[in-house]
Amino acid sequence: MTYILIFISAVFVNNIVLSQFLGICPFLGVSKKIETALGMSGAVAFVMTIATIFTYIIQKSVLDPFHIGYLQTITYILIIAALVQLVEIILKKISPALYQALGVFLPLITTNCTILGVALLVIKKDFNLLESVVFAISTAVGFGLALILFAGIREQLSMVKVSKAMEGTPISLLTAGLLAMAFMGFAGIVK
Amino acid sequence: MKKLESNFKNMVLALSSITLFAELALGSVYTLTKDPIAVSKTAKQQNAIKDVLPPFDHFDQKPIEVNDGVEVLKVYKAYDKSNDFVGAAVETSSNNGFSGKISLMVGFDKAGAIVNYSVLEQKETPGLGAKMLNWFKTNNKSQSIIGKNPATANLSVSKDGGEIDAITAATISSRAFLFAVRNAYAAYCQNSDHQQCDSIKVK
Amino acid sequence: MDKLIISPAPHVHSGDSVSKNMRGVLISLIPAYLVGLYFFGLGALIVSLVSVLSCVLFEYLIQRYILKGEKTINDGSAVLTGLLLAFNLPSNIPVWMVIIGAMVAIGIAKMSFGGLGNNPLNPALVGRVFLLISFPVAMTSWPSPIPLNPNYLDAVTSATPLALMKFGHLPKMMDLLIGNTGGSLGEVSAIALLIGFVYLLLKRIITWHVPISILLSVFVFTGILHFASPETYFATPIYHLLSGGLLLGAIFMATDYATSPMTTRGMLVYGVGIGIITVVIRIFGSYPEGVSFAILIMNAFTPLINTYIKPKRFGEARK
Amino acid sequence: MNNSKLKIILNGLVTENPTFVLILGMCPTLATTSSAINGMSMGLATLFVLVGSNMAIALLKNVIPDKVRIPAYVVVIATFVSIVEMTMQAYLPALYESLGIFIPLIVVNCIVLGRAEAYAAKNTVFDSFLDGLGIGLGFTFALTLLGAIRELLGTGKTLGMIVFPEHYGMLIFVLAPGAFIALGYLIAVFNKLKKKTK
Repeated sequence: MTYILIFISAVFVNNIVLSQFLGICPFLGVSKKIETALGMSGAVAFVMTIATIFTYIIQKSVLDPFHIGYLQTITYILIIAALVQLVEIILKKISPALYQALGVFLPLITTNCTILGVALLVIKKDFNLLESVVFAISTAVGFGLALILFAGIREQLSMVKVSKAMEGTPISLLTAGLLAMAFMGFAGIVK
Repeated sequence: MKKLESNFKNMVLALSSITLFAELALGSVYTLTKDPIAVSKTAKQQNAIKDVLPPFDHFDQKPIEVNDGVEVLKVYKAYDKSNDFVGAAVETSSNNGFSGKISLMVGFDKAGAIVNYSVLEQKETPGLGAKMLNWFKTNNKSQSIIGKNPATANLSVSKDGGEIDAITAATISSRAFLFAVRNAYAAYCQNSDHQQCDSIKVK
Repeated sequence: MDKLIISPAPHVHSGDSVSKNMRGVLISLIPAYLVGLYFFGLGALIVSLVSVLSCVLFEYLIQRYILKGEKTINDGSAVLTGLLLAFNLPSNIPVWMVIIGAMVAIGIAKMSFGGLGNNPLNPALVGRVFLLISFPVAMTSWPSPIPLNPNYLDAVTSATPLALMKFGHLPKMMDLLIGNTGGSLGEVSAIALLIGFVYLLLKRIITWHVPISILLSVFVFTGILHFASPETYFATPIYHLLSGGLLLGAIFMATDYATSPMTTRGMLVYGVGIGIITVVIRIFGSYPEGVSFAILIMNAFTPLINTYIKPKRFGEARK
Repeated sequence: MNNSKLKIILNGLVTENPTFVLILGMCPTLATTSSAINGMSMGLATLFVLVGSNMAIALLKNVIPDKVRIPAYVVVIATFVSIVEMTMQAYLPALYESLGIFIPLIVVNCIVLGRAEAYAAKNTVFDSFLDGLGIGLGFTFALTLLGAIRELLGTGKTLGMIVFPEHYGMLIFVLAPGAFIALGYLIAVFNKLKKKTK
């Protein structure tokens, strides 16, 4: 049950993009087409899960026992950066097809704040390892949902003439705002 | 100065020395800020205790901890000059707020009536649940908990049959708030000599 | 009725058919409007007039001074948005809030996206939800129904059937049917709304797919909950159908051309989505009514539905 | 100060304003601007990291081999972020709590790494200092402005001044949807002004 609640909360109620404001850059940048949105969400889900497991283990087995929590930020970002590189290399070797699909998005992911954000959040929320993994996957699903919904709307908007000043980022932000507003309906479903 | 070449030795050397420097810098900032961080954490809590107690002379710095399996409640007993018990402040919390954890400090007098409360932590919706900061201590009788004794008054939301009006359009937050208050009273009771407390247990 | 279904997005209609359809929808709203005027009196009159006038005015001003495009003011869509917005508001809401709602509906939800037919979400609902989140107290205290009530701002407030149901008091079925109950000014009378529905179907302005799939999925979902655990979910499915803004939303808001899917299969998916989300929010969420949120969320899914649920080959989609 | 130095600062403040022109660092921009003071604090924290990392990287640029420059920059930036984090926790605990995880997340703010790569790696320490200052001020200005607007519309107050009674405030502007909407229109206005001045 806990896991289901974590899932619903992360996907709908506290959607990472629409209510937590993480991962806005890829949200605005990559979501012009449904297909790219799908690829990006896949890559994020993959890296986010692995990164969360790694940072969680390092936190509990190194940072906490040695009382060097002040190195948290620096350790996490290095782990994530290294992981992205590693994933890229391994993927290229063992699954060229998957690499083809996800490859272009991988470098973008290091600076995607959702990865570091989720790694930090699971520690803050005091989750255990399994809960953290569920949280990471659900967050990625929520990210994907927001991205794909948004891409659909953007594909439709691309055929529309909006006023010059509203073109580009402003209209995207406005759409995101209205989406966030609709998603507020889920408030209270979990806790 | 010419830029260093990207050979293996240089790369390792540069990276490790930068990391070493970084670690040193952070280590020293950490030692500098360690104490102030600890102080600022306790100062907030000390003030919260003082705010909710009835007039007192001193209180136990080390609280009695009551563990109900989910939450750990802390009871700070307060005394007057002649070391007589005047009341207690209880740190309590509920995880069922609208957006997660709500933690409160609730003060009781000798008889168990609520003196005051303060919200230590809450992430409720601004304009709705977040109104709990003042909502339950206004002059409005049916929404205030001040002066009421949980032993005799039913401190739950009126929709649930209690006598406290929930914050308008924020029933969930109000429920969580009042749950924490009732729990605080139970913890207070366990640690006072009231007869009426015998039947009350921390949930 | 198929001539509307197969038109491609964005829905380009000639000005003629747009205003004809708008007129049709306006006519179908008359019964519900009369009931609203009867039970909520002066407040309903003021709120609806202000809403319609300010929607038209904002559309005109934005068109004239900001977009400087061709005039669309005569197509009647602003009047319709204004009336639908008013239908979704309590009749004792202050005038200035109505004006803000109109500004949001027209300015943000419609004109910022380039005007009629381009808005991804239903403008009147965007206006309503904006107000609901901004002014939760004013938007959730509804006046009691008093025939031809002459009071406006200081009307006596009462709980809505939805709120009553949560605490175990079921309203009288007859009151829900005729509209003798608390609620937004256009949502109270089931019979009046259904008369409008029949009119829209007869005039072929909308098809049955969206409203019926919404109502059916709400009926089934609440039915399952009710019979699985009658103590917790004691409102029967019928009460869920008749109360709150469900009928208003299903018949008049969810069927908006620009924001609903084009194919019949798409419409069914869309309708079921709205129904399920509505029930989830009603029963588990912290907002009392979920229809408007549910419609907005499924509006956002509409482009995806249109992409993945393509029309079948010509002839197959028709009956 | 001569003209070209002033230009470096103005560049960050106006011509290459990170928020309104480059559209970078959107996450903290949206997340921390529920009030003017929060927005300003987030801006200043970022400014400190920007100035520090820009200077450190300009200083170290010749001893960092090209192939490892990105990890090296990241370490430098993370160090400054952690310093800000600890200092705030020690001396401004309330603010630290309200900004939450967005303080450690300065590490992945594209503005910081972007300036390191695009400016500090090629320029002198002093110029990099000015660049960091300019960009940081531009960011702070944007966040404060957005925070002030959201706070005003949402609660009727701005920077502690009561402009109209809270009763008239539109709560949505303090919440998530309002952040997107307000920033969207703010950038639209900026676009319009830019077109006019051209």
